[in-house]
Amino acid sequence: MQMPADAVPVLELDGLVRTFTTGGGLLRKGRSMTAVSDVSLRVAAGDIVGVVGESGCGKSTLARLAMRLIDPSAGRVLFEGRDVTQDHGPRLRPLRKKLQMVFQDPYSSLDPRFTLRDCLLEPFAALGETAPPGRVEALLDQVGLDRSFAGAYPHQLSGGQRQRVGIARALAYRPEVVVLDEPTASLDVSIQAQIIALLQELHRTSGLTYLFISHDLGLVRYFCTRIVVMYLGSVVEEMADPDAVPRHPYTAALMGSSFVPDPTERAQIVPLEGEIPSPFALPPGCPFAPRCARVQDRCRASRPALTQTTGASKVACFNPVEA
Amino acid sequence: MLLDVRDLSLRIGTVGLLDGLSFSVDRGEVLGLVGESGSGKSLTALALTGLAARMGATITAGSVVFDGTDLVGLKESAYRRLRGKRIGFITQNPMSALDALVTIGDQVDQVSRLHLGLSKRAARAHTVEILSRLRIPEAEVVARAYPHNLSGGMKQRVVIAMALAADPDLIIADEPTTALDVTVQAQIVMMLADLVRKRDLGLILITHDMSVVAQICDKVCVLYAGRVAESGPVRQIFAAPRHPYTEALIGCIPRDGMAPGSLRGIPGTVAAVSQYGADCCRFAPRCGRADARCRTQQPLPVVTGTGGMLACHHPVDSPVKEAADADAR
Amino acid sequence: MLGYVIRRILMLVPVFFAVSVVIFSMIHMLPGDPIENLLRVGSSPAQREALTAKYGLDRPLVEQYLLWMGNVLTGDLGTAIVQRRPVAQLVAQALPYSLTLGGLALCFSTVLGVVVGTIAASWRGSWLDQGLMGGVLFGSMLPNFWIGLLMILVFSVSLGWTPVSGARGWESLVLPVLTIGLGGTALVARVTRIAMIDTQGKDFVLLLHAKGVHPLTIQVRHVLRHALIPVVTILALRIGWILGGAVTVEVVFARPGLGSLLIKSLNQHDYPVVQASLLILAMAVMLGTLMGDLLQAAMDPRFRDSLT
Amino acid sequence: MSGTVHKTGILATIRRSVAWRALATIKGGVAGGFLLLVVLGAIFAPVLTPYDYDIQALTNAFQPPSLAHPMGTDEFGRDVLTRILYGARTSLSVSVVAISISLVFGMTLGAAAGYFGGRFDRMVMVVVDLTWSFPEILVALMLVAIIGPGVTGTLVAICVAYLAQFTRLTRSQVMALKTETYVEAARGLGASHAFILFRHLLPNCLGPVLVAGMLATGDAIILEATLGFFGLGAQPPTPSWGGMMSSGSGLLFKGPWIILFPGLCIALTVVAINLFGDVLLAKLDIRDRLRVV
Repeated sequence: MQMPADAVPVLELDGLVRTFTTGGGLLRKGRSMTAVSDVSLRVAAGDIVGVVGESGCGKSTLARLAMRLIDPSAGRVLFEGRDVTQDHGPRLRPLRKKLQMVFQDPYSSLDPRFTLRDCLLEPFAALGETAPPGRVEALLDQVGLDRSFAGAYPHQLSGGQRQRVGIARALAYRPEVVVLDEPTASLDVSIQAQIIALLQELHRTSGLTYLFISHDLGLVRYFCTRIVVMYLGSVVEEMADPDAVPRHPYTAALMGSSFVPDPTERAQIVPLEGEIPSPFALPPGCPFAPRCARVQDRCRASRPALTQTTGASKVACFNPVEA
Repeated sequence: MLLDVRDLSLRIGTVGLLDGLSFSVDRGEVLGLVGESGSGKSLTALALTGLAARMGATITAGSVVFDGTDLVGLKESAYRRLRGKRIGFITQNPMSALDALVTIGDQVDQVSRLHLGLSKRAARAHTVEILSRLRIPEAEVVARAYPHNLSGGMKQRVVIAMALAADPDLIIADEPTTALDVTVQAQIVMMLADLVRKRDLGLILITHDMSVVAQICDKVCVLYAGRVAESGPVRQIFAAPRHPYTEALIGCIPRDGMAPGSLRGIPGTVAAVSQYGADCCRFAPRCGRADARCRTQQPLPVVTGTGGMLACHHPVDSPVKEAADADAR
Repeated sequence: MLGYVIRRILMLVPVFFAVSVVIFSMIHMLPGDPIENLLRVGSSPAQREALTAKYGLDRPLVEQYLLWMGNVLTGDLGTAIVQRRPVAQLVAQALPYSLTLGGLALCFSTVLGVVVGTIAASWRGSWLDQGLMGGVLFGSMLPNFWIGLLMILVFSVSLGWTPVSGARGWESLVLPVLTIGLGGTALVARVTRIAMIDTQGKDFVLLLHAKGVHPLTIQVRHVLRHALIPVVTILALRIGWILGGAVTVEVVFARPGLGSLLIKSLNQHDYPVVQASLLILAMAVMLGTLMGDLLQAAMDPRFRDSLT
Repeated sequence: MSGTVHKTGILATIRRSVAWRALATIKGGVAGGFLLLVVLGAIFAPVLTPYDYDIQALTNAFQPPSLAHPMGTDEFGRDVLTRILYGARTSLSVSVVAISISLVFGMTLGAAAGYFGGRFDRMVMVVVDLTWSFPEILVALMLVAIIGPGVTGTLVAICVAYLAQFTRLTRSQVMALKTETYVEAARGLGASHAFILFRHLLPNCLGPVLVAGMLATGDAIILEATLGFFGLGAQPPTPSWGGMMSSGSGLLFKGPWIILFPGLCIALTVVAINLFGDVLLAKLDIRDRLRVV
């Protein structure tokens, strides 16, 4: 699945920045925070790119920027080499047909008044088209739901079943790229594994490309072909090989904090000290510096750039962990 | 035994939600109570603390023997003297576990003033001491702050401090880390494990995460749809799970070096509470080893060689006799 | 916090002017010519013009507004055209009656409403809950003036306990306060009950129980405290309801308050008085909202911290 | 994955008939039945009573309730029951029509403000909050004073007085629903604003807003009566519930039944509307969504 260096990536994010302002009033200025700061990412056809990070790292904002659901404050979104950053409304429709999204919460992602048939016909209705006959049934088959579900309402379904509907809806246009925003985060582990297996199956049979957003490094390492680690809005590490040894101290800490389901391997976990600082008051240097065990003076003064290490892997650290 | 639960059954209205649960925990021991949503694990926590009645639940059978006394049928006022003093409780979501209008200090003080009869000043000193022992920086300042000033991990430490304030013998922690970030989750879990060792208390850790169980529990009790599927020492259960559900649950966690496609999950979903059957194995519809017997006869828990329990007609290490029947399903 | 108070008070200034413009323009859309009422039959056009000029009614509207506003800011509310007295005097006479009535009704409904709501929430679903809430809600659904008349019929006419009308002594306040208070009580009771039931389901209340705190302490010191925040909010927003109730009830009980003054002046097309009474009522509404916001800031540390 | 869903057709049918399910409860049945009775009484008033609502017979004045006049006669000797039946026509139709118009405008304004947000929303809300903080009766009094007493004035007054409430409610509903993921998903599918508003948002907030409209109709009946009581409502000879009490208030001593019965009628109607609305809310399971704050 490795692309040649000169190939045009199917989805490219170039220097994306997004700031939010909150709490402004009539006589008061709001505070602004940078949710995503200068993130660039190239997704090649057939890739499963995992974006990992803890809450507030900007991974969901990044997903919505890539989907063109929100506008970036700076930077560009390119799809198959075409800049779609300035497109809005109807002009985005060609993109919508090729780029779809599955959302985290299967409970609120389906309209309670829609039957599953309505949900799966919505992609066509939204664009004023009529669905080809048998499409609903084909979609239900594709995600492993019984056809008799077509007339059911979402509240009659379990979380895992709803998430299958969410996936089917995203597949209705036969898209090329699907953004998966924590599609299993609100499901039980046994259901999470089902859904991941389904996604893997679809990837294999339909040649899809995924941008997979998750907080679970273990899951990402299992599922993805490439991993991007985010911390406080910035990419700190890009791993071309999911099994590679992490180079960034944050990735290493993230891995060290994940428990292994094996009591004979009781790791002497040394938890990372402190917590993620408020995104409203970012330190000037490396955002991870205040919690980093390998911190040096220059880390607090200036921000390390994302630089190539081995192969296509990159790390943004002045003092990376030795490979 | 510090806490010995035998055949605990509970219902809300006409629906039986817990059916014959048995487990025990001793001082210095961590028991993991594992299950997915709908397994009844949180309700079990409430039943043990006598709070299930607030949800309209009634205990219909069984005993909960705590340090020699049976808590089932205990008078509410007596139970109240136990709660917070001898049994500490840690809730799932630290974000909503604290009263937003009361300072951190006052909320922790409340416990020691109530149960230890400390004066206002003594209680505050006690609070600050506990908070700093839980590695909360500037504990005196934090004590004057309100919950919204603290991060999630800090709030969970405060909740733990409240559970510890009256120096209890047993702590029940209901998914204490589910709402927290991965790195913070590790901090809190290690802190709890450390407390059990240092203070010699019993800990019941309620969780859905088998990895957490593997890391800090001594014993584990796996629940499925309100019944015990399997229980026993952690090493034993992980090395050789005998209930198909336990085996599948462990297999649902992605690990390094797993081949792509090897994570399959468990087919189907947990039945709705109203659809719980009585005379059957409730896991049967999702089980690859189930046969006609599993669907008509409840597998009763049997004590195993390691002191644990197993409720299965066809455990993993037994040959599947009626494989054809299972396939036909 | 102090910054917030100042900011909040400053924000009232533009609102005040906006309200005054609205009231002024509405008044000038009113049909009926007050001068007509003043003229005797057979007056000459000259006399008419003189009167019109005297009350400034011949000047452009903008000028009339500025003149009025300038006077208002210096405390001069103009002269009543029909009643031929300074408006300030009329209003000053009426205001105490309305303030006592409104204030007492507010206190009555707050106290009774919170008590009823707390009891109902604590025994949720019981006959006590249903009886109390049903009774209070039933009372609030009845037309104000009708209850007033009914009470007069029962307590004054049949039983002779209270005066039929007028504003002498505290006895005359009982029925009006009860009449207005019923609606407010229902509102407060409803909000208190719902907010308390909401709060009772929160995790922190479960944890308080798990800490072994006495249920009564939890209910009063924690749950009620949370429930009072929405109560204050709704009361601040709906303080106008109480004032609105006062308007009708004052008429029914013939109390010489602002409401009676307003209705009387409306019927007489007495512009300056209507204008002034509405402005006073609007200011009361604005002050109520301000008090509510400040109270909320005092009660809720989250809200307080979001201000700085 | 496997398994089928049962009774989909039946469930869907039941969902469509919330009103019938509400009627099936004791509370809803009694309340709904009473309302039906009032409406039928108003429609068939000429058939139901031998008297005319406006023929004065002063010799017959101040008759206390009797078999011939179950609710007595008023100061002009007219049958009170007859006037209540005819009055219901005015009071009910004015309230219902006014609230319906107000509902349409309020929903449009609220949905637009809530969905598009920004400066438009802020402008709308400043005006709406200002009107909302004023008691309906004051707003109505002012409007009636401008337009003049009578049915039209009352209609407009009720319309405007409740506009703020419906705008606020629709806006808050739309704003809450806007954050639902299915709306974001629809945007991701390329749906237009119109599609999202008319297919997702409005259908989902229709229930609470309609029930709020129904409850407000009860308040509007009281408002209409209050205006009538001040002599600003429907003008004689048109009978209306409020107007009957306006003339009755001075006669408290001579003929209490003249105000007692119309008032009772208003009270029972309003209570019935509220009870039925409450049952509807419970059946639709949207009680939580009708909070004002």
